[in-house]
Amino acid sequence: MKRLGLLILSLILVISFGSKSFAMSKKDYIIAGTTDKITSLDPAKAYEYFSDNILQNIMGGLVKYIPGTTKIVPDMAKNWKISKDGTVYTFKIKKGLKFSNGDPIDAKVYAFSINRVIRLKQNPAFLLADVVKSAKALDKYTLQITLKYPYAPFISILAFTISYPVDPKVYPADKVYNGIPVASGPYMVKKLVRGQEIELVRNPNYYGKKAKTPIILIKIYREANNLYMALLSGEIDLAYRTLLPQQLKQVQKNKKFKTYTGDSPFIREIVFNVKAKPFGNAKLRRALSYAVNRKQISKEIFKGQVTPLYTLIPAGMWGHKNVMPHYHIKKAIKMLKSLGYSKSKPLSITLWYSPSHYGSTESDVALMIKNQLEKTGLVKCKVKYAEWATYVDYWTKGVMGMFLLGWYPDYFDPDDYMWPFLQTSASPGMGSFYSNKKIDKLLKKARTITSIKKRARLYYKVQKIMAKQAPYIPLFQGQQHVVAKPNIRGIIMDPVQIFRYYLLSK
Amino acid sequence: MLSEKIGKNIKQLVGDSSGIMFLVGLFLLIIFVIMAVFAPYLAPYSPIKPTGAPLLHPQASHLMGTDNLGYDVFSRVIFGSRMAFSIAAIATVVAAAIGIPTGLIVGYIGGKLDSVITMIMDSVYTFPGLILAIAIAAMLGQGLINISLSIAVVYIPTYYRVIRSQVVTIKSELYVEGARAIGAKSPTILSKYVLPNVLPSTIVVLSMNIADAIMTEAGLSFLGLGIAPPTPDWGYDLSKGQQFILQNDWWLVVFPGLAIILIVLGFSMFSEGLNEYLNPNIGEKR
Amino acid sequence: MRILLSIPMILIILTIVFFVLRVLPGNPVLAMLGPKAPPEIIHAMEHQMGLDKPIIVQYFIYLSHIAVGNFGTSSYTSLPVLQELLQKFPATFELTFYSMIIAVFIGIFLGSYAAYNFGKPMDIFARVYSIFVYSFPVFWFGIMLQLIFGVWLHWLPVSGRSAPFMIPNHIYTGVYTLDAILNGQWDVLTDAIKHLVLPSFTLGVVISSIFVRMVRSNVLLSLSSQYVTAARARGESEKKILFKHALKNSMPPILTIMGLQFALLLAGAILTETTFSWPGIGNYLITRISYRDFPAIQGAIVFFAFFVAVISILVDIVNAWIDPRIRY
Amino acid sequence: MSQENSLEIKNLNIEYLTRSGTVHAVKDASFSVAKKETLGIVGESGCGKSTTGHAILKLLPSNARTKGEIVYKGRNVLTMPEKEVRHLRGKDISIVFQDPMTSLDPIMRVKDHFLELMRAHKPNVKEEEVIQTASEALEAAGVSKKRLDNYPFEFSGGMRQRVMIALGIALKPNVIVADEPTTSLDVVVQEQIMEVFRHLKKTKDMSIVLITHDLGIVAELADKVVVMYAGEVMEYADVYNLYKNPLHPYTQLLLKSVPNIKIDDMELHHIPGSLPDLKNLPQGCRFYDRCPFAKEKCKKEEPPIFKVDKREVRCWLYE
Repeated sequence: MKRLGLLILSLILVISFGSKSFAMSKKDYIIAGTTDKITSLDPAKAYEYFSDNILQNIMGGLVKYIPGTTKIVPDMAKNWKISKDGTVYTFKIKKGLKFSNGDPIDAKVYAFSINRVIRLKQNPAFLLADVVKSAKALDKYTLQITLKYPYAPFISILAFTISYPVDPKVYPADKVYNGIPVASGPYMVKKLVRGQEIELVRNPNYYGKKAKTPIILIKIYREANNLYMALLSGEIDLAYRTLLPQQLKQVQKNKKFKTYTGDSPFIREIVFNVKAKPFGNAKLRRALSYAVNRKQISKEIFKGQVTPLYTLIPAGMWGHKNVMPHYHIKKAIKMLKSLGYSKSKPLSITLWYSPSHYGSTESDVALMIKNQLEKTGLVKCKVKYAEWATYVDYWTKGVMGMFLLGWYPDYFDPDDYMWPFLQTSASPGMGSFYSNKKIDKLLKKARTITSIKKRARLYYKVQKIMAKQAPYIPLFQGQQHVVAKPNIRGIIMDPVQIFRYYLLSK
Repeated sequence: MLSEKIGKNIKQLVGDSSGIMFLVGLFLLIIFVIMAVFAPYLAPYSPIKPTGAPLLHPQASHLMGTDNLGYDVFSRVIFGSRMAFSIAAIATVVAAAIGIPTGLIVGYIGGKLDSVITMIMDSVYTFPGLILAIAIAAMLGQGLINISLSIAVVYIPTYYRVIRSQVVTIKSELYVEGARAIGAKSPTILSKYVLPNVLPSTIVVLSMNIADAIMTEAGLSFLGLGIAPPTPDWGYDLSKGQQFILQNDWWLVVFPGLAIILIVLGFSMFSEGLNEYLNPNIGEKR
Repeated sequence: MRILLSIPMILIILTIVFFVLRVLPGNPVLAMLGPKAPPEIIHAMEHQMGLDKPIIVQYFIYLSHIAVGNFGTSSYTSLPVLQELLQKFPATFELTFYSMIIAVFIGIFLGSYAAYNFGKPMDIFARVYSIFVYSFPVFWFGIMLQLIFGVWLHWLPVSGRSAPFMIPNHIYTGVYTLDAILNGQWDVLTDAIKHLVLPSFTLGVVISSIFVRMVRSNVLLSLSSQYVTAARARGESEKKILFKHALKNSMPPILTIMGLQFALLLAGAILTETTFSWPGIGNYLITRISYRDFPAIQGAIVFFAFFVAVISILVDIVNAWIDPRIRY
Repeated sequence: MSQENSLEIKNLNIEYLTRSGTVHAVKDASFSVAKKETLGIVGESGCGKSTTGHAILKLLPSNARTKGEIVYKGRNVLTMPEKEVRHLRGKDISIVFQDPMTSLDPIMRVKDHFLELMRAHKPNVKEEEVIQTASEALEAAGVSKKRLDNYPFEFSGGMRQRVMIALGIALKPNVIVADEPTTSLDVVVQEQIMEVFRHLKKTKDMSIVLITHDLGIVAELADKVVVMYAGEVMEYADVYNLYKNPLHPYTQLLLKSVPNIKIDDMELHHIPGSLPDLKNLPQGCRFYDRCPFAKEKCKKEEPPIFKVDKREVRCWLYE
């Protein structure tokens, strides 16, 4: 016993007089906190927000978005030419570009990277594989990409992480790379402890403006509660993705923190499987859409932190038009009655959701919609859930007739909010199985022309048809929120939702 | 004679600590049983409909406040007892219905079958039950029956082991030998001689298991593998309430948590007291 | 002997889990690739993962792989599962180790003092303690501690293993308290201990209820034995009788039961890890279940089974060390 | 009685509190043990003789309640602080138990038992000294000193009892209580153990309290005898007179009905009637049920101790 006491005492002494592990000025680093998790930092595999966002800070591509806008400008490409038929893209690449390890970045590297993505067939590969016929280096600084068909949003895809170049000397051509990424952006990864933290340091070989803060440490928390506690305790300088609505509301009143809010291109919707009974009936779908009170969902569950949405194209994007009917319960009741439903013979349906994929508010959303539909007195709505993997399986097999889904764009173009939802060959992937020849024609046409004005007009037409048919009930558009200590500068709420750690300073 | 015996037993029950424990446990259980049986009369509101503004503090109209959708917490706690009892009952009954006969028969037959089944049962028994239940619950999906079944699987070995080991001892005892000698058939021996001798200890195990099953269910619900909302369930409400704990909405966590604690306490005190009553304490010999 | 018994245990658990997971509805490849993936890519992936073979063939392939330590590749991260598990395992080990110490400490002291003071207030306290604590859901207790010591009092961190920049410079074992000492980073050590306090206390206290009960009844049994009276008749002091004779003689059964309860500890560890964002195998398992990451789920469960087996072997070794009758 | 007493028991009363009632195990027992004297306590099982023996070292379980005095060196052991009693145990008064199989700690070597014994009384004792003392004691009890490093499970029952005796005599106590030391051993071994006691009685200067139901052993070894029945001392006399002329009807029956003069439980049932329930004692004499000379008074009143010559007897016959 005595010996144990002595041991503890000496341990305490050693600890209190021991050396410190790191000595840095407080200005040298910023600590961010998140609840997101890394899957893979190989651009060929990364396909969810956080991994992509890290890549956006440690890598670059041919083109990039101007921070805070949706405007695309050249990055590693000096300029490019598009053939008249819109299928051949020829890029001139800047000279003297280097990876963080000193290896050069040139046209060969780009051709290698694009072909590698297509060969590896990972989750996001279809973005390139579906349209790219070939990619080759004409000379050291000239890259030629040939498309299978003219495709207007292609430049947007090039701004996405899937198109980032990787070092052929490090990344195997036929395998996903799991090591520490070789950087081409403002930062490089110094330390990666999965599920715990990621340390980013300046990339000494970066060709652009160097990152404002030498070190960014991103702490990963399991859930919003942990993130929030870390924020309140001062452990982190900023919290990005994702605090719970009630926590955000509370922290907004807290003078010790500053909250930044911006629109997110993320949308949520109810999907109807039009092949499943009784959802094949457009009138019934419309009736239900009248009964959904988006404002209540936004206000009570999300504390106003989402924006009600009445079309699939989010606000802030060209082509957006709120076309769907707003909440009108009397109309809903009238339509349901005209369809033959009554209090004694109500419409009996099941609403599905997935409990964790869209955060812990999801069950509340499902329950609130259930309650809203039942408020008509003519609907009996059951609520069921399935874990994500099962959920995906269910909707692709058409098991679920009515379910909640969300959409985060792969590239920033209205096409990405219309085609996957409404085009005949794409809609089964959304679980809707909706098909409309007129819409198919319009969407195809919108892909081949480049004029934004003309394309926007085509999308308006599509949305109008959609409003009548209601194969989806769009619910709301997300917002992005950053809560930071007041001394943190450089936080930009980007419409494309690229969070740029390299612009942060304090 | 009988009344005298009962009187003496009651006196003994109240007389010492294990008796008190038994009575307190019984008292708690009776309260929960009343809650479950008379839930519709006791609960002021429907547990599955919004009945007020969201996140009301405990107050006269909502004794335990409301949750973020405006559901009445008090009503949900009361109705939650039904869920706890149903799951625990189904799980233990299924486990017992499989474990007891298997243990009886396998223990009685013995031989290779015995060693194989016992090895399988022991493996499941040694393995962390919750982890197995998680895997099975994930497979079966939501719902009362499915959750109960995944919990039941975990407890089958418990019954099997208790019964088998007793059967093996009883089997060699004289009166069974005697019964066999006079030509009784195996089923007769099992049901007439072995089962009655094994049952008392089973009752204790059963009661302890119910407490365990309620805990496991709460754990599954907490991990998001339990009962689908809006069905009132303490474990789900607790995990949901955890999201509001930093806003000091303590009532969402405290009340369902207390309900779980008290019912588990009830069952374990009840079974502990019962156990000591059936197998008097070794300490007395000291 | 135990080693031989452990292999079928691991095998049986593995078999159950393998088939249970295969019955789950849903396609892991679809979950991985998303609904937008074209069928030919899905088929290619299924082929690559061996999912197009008959289930029984998949089973034997899996067994042969496990036998040589190949746990497969995670479908979620494409990392080798064994590598992921080995990275997570030290966290689980550290948590369970310190929880065990706390539980054993409470169990032995409270349990043996209760037995020694049979029927007295100390004994009643111990019994009330064990029965009360047993009724605490681990996660509920954890939340309460987080609330009190983290949110209200700000004494201790409430989640994770380390504060920013407080991961040991060089990872020797992955057990942060040990690595910090090996590195001589004392601030990292303090930080690691601070982060360990609440989770290991939560788990330790909840598990201790069973230990208290068990130690109490076993020590009661030893105390009533003749050799204890004999030792007393030799003039041995009561304290020494309690610890040298009664407790030491109760150790083999206690350790055996503790070994069995280790399973309970692991189950509790899953809930504790999720409550405290502890980046261990429990957390890993729960996360991967929703992604239907078969190799990861199976790997984690086999790992747990393996862990349980190792502990039971360890219990045997310690028992032999205590009890000469087993040793010879 | 005789000159100087090492131990004097006065009006010893022992009760056990149990869940089902109070057990009156010993009532008003008084006797004494002189220096170098051997006192035999005889009676059938459950008569309180072992309880009395254990009470001498204050080794009763916690639910026992005692009254009266056990005087050792002028002080009452029963009221002595626990700490002081501890120093008596093993050093001044030691005990050998009935069951050698369970009396040794299974996880300690023989040497450790001696170490423990001696450290308890002399904390800084050197190991060589312990080995020296232990060897002598073992030798005296007929065990080779080579076996000091063995564990209990490596010994036979008889050898274990020898070890227990060696432990009992190692510190040269004034009194050794032998609580049925041969009962659980087989006949051959019993004889060997008795041989050890004979040897001890001859060579060592200590008083022995020999608790047994073997009347032969008592006849051979004891100087004085206490006969107990149902918790009471029925007769207390020197061995010669007791055997020659038993006064109490119980003693008479014992000596008569048991030709090989051993009280075994089985044979005792030959005496008609049964032991009274110690939780629910009769009003009168406890031997009433079985006594051939029972009269009305015996049923109503409990007999006190009557002195007949230098002997004591609890029977109305000697009023």
